[in-house]
Amino acid sequence: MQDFASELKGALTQILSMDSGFVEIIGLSLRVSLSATAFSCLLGLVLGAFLAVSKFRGRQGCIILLNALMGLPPVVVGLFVYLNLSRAGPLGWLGLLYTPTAMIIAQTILITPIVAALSRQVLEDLHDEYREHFASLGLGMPAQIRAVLWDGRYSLITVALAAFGRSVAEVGAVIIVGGNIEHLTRVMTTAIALETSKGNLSLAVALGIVLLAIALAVNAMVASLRLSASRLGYA
Amino acid sequence: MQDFASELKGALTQILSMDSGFVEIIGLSLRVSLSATAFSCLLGLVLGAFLAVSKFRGRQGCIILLNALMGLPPVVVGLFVYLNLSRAGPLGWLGLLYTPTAMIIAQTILITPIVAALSRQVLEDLHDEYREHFASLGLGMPAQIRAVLWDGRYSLITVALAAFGRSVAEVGAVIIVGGNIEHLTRVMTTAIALETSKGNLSLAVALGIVLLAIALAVNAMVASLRLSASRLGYA
Amino acid sequence: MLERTGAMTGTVQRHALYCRGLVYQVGERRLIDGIDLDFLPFGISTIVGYNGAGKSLLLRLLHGLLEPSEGAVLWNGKPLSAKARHHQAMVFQKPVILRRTVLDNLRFALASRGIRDRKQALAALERVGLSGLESRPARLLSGGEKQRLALGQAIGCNPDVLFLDEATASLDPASVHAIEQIVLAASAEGTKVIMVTHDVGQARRLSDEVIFIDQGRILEQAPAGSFFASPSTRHAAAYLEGRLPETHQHPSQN
Amino acid sequence: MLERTGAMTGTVQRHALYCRGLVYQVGERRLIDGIDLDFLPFGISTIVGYNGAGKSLLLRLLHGLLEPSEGAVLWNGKPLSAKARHHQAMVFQKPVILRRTVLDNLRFALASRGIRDRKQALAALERVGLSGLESRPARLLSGGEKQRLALGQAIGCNPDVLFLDEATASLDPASVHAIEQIVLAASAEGTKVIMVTHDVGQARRLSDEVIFIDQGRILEQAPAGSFFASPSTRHAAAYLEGRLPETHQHPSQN
Amino acid sequence: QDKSILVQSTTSTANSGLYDHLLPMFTGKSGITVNVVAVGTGQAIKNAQNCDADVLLVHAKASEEKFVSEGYGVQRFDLMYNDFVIVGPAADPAGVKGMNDVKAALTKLAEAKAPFASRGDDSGTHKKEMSLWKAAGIEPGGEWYRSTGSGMGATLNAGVGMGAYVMTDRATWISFGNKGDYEIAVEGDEAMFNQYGVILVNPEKCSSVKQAEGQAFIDWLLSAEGQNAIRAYQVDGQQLFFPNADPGQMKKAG
Ligand SMILES: Nc1ncnc2c1ncn2[C@@H]1O[C@H](COP(=O)(O)OP(=O)(O)OP(=O)(O)O)[C@@H](O)[C@H]1O
Ligand SMILES: Nc1ncnc2c1ncn2[C@@H]1O[C@H](COP(=O)(O)OP(=O)(O)OP(=O)(O)O)[C@@H](O)[C@H]1O
Ligand SMILES: [Mg+2]
Ligand SMILES: [Mg+2]
Repeated sequence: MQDFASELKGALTQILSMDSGFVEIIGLSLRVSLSATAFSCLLGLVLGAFLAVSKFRGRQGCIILLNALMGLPPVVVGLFVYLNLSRAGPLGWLGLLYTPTAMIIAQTILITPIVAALSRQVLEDLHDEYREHFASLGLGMPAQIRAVLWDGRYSLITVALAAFGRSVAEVGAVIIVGGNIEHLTRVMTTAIALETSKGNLSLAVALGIVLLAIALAVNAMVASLRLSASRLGYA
Repeated sequence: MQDFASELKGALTQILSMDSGFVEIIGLSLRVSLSATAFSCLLGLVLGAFLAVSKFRGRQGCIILLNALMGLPPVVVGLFVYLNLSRAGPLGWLGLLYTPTAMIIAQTILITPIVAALSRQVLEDLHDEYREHFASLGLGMPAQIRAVLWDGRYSLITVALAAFGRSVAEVGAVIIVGGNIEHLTRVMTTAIALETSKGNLSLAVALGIVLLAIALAVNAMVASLRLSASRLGYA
Repeated sequence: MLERTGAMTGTVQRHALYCRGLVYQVGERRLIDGIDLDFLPFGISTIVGYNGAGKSLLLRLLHGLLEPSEGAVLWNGKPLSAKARHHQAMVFQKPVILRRTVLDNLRFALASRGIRDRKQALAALERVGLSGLESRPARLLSGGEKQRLALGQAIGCNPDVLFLDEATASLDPASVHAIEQIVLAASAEGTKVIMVTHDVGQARRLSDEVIFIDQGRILEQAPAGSFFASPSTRHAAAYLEGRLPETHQHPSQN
Repeated sequence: MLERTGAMTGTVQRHALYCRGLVYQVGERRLIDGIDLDFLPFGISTIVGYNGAGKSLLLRLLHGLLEPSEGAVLWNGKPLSAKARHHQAMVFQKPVILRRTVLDNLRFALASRGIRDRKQALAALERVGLSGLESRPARLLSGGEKQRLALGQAIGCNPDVLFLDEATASLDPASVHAIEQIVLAASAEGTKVIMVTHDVGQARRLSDEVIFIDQGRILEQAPAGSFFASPSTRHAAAYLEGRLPETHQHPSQN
Repeated sequence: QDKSILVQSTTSTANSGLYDHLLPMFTGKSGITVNVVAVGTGQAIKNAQNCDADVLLVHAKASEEKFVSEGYGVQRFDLMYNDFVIVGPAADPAGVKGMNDVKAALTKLAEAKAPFASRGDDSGTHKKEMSLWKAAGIEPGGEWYRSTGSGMGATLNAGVGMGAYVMTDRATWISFGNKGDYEIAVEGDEAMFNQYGVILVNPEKCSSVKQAEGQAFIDWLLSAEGQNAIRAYQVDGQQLFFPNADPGQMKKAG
């Protein structure tokens, strides 16, 4: 391990004397993960809020399904998207396989249930507090959804960060639909997988550390935005 | 895709006429994921609750770090554990590499930050409500932690389910420290990865569907326990 | 005070609110235990009774927030609906405050009635004495300020029926007086008021009729004058005198 | 009522509670604006004032729940601490109720004082008239029942100092009376009571001294007798008469 | 602008770094970008069958010929070869070091029950290994024989981690970074020859195939220039691949 530590240091310095290829990989990682996070929040938050405020037969079943879908294996999602986007598949004519778009699609599918299930829980707790007020005002579903999303926004940040973490760390789906093609669809995690299979373990771990640093930077930015954003009216 | 559908059906029936090897794989998957979930809840819930109820310099930093650690790449965790448990590593003498124990260790490391970060958010929202009461009672940290964990238990179930989902769907870490060795460390996700690399895509997807069914069963069981457990005193 | 309403007999039907065989049951317990009530179509009806008698539950049932286990509430001859609630408003015993500013809370409530005019919201704040606090985070208000906010929301909606659940419980004496004036004014303008209070003085000052509820049952419904002069049940008499009925579990006096 | 405390002059020092130069500032606003107070070491001190005057904030500061921006609170000559709070108890204006049964809520509070005896918890419930509701989910209690639960917790702790923030605001008249008796009894047994109320009658009935607070400042501190007979400030007089001071923003009377 | 082709290939070729060496030369000459997807042999063939490739470059001759005979590929060309070796820990517990008769070595390994990590993934390498066991008359299985169900690199990592012998292609081994104390134990048997082939995906089956560009890439690989480029690729001073395109093949295709 001592050896390894010095090796790791070497790998890190090597990485950090960034060549453009490496910057490209980081950029693509962020682009894919942030896009997937954004899309899954768009879908997942509305779905989660809907389940939080609504009452209908089968709601409990939906919640169980959603919670179970948090266990969607990335490889399976990757295969599912692959089979659809493949030239032989129904959407093959779009020519999206092995593009960043395909990676974003796969990750969005993977992460949306996570956002929906977690935000459902957070917003249901909030809605329990608001329920009677909303009922008294005779608010419709859309108004209620908008209200809990807005009032729960600070708690939902953690949900979004969980989704981002899942997507930025994920390799199974993006490697299948992206193909880990250099200069085109290679992201941090697929690069880590590649170096691992080459036996360059210290380089792989070093890349992992860089990935974590990126995740840390994103999280710190979100936290500072959250702090500096006027919390006026929220307490 | 039509082809694929019939192929898939074939694969599913093939799987469901379970041979003992397949049952073994399912059993190990559940054993590893449930153990990792249990350990990470043990650690993560206490850590999350501590951060939720405490105030200290650097707390914000800890929270940011924890949120970022939700983006820990499984492959990197796998490598880290591998390097420690490998024959050449400091803990090599334990002989744990390529055992289910190693897989549980790796997944616990992977999932604990998720449990901690999500439960921190849930419990902080709860503690905001209780803060003054606790302060007035002059409660110490351990008593506060116990109290919010107990009172937040129903919301924390969703957190635990998210952790379970992550662990049961995860392949990057377990394949490195487990080695996907037949009859020893092969779990559902590594089997899926294997079939994928063999080009047996329909079999891989079929296995994924079975995995989801298992996740669904676990979630449904938790939900029914939750419902049938007396919710007395909780509202 | 009944003469106030003489001018508006034409609108009587519009506010007709009554319930029949109302039961609200949780598990084995019948918290509301078979209530038939016809409210005066105008003026102020006050519901009084011991803690836990079922006053708040009854208000919720009348407003349609709870589904009765048995029986029905009818307003203008029709069962309650979300749409009916657009013509009613309620101030809860424990006000629900959104994580927004005071003004945003009020505008949120008014928006549900299609009132989007900022000026109207400001006027409602003014009426309940919250001018100057518009931009405060509403959840940091003092208890009394929160209650005023809830009142402002309800009154700002210009409801046909106004439910008040101990709406002045944490107000200072001057504010209690001011709010009572507002309620009287609203009532005079045709709003049907159904309120709960533990302030016997307030009940005397405002009520047109009084309803005494005990253990989920109506024991007495009478014009205010006769109720306060000579309640017809032993229980109501005890309540007015601040005595505990012997049949009840209540604080021991040691 | 001061004579009640004659027997306990020996314990005077034990309860000595005072503050100096107390300021609580949020942003630009000095919500508590330089308060010096020496509390009678015994008996019941009542704090009155308009909504938003700063009564609840002052209680929180005195109990040590808030860190003052300036100044200090001293109890027995020492600054407040979590340990000091083990000898005090507070009933909040809006009770905090855990997601547990009534009994578990009470036992949770008593456990913080090392009281783990189930019987003592049941006795406290009995005192506040909640016998029979032990196993109910506490958050489903009625408003008044919740307030009793909070009272039961506080009184069950046998505190040296008891802070009550409008503790009887949503109780029925009989319960108000019963709770007042309990508070008087506790005070007679040596508990220092510092309470906030908007019920002028209650303040009259219970207080040994009255403190009038307005816009974060103490305008008057006087023995109850003289305060109610002839308040020395114009503001306090207006308050007692239920009038709004002209300088304040308060509900317009239309 | 979109002059790019997609090559489905095996991880071993990609991991060896061969493409990083070859592709810039080809792209510089032809202006065609080559995108390489490196996956398991089975997956590569499957992906190509799904038309998600223009060119297939793998090392599993039987599967490749089936691919062509089923009409998915136009024609298969021998491209290059390297050889397989068996690597093991320096301590050599099975005592096979230096052997060049692979059948004898495998027999010895099986007798010693020395840990052996097999890819077990139906890849070209795995199929080769199975055929060697068969030739040696051994049915491998039991505690010592560990089927990792993973790619070459992962299986090497696993072997090094648990001290097991591994059969690997030389190219992957030479460029492998996590060798630990491992050394080549068995090499040099003709039976361990590893032939790579290249196939253009059939445009008649897959209209998306970029026939001209794909053919240009294959032509270049098979040309003297391409073959020399393959020969020139070295890691640690060792040549990894040995070009063996048959010049006659081209004419057959033409
Ligand atoms: N959802 C519920 N489940 C079980 N019991 C309930 C529920 N809601 C209310 N109760 C009980 O029903 C009784 C009546 O409650 P309600 O809130 O109507 O009382 P109230 O007359 O308004 O009393 P208060 O004067 O204290 O506000 C109380 O004993 C209360 O504990
Ligand atoms: N954390 C806070 N941030 C900003 N303003 C606050 C905060 N807490 C209280 N206030 C304001 O300080 C003032 C005093 O509040 P406090 O709760 O002490 O009033 P009070 O005298 O108890 O009134 P009430 O009789 O209505 O309970 C109020 O105007 C309130 O809005
Ligand atoms: Mg009530
Ligand atoms: Mg207050």
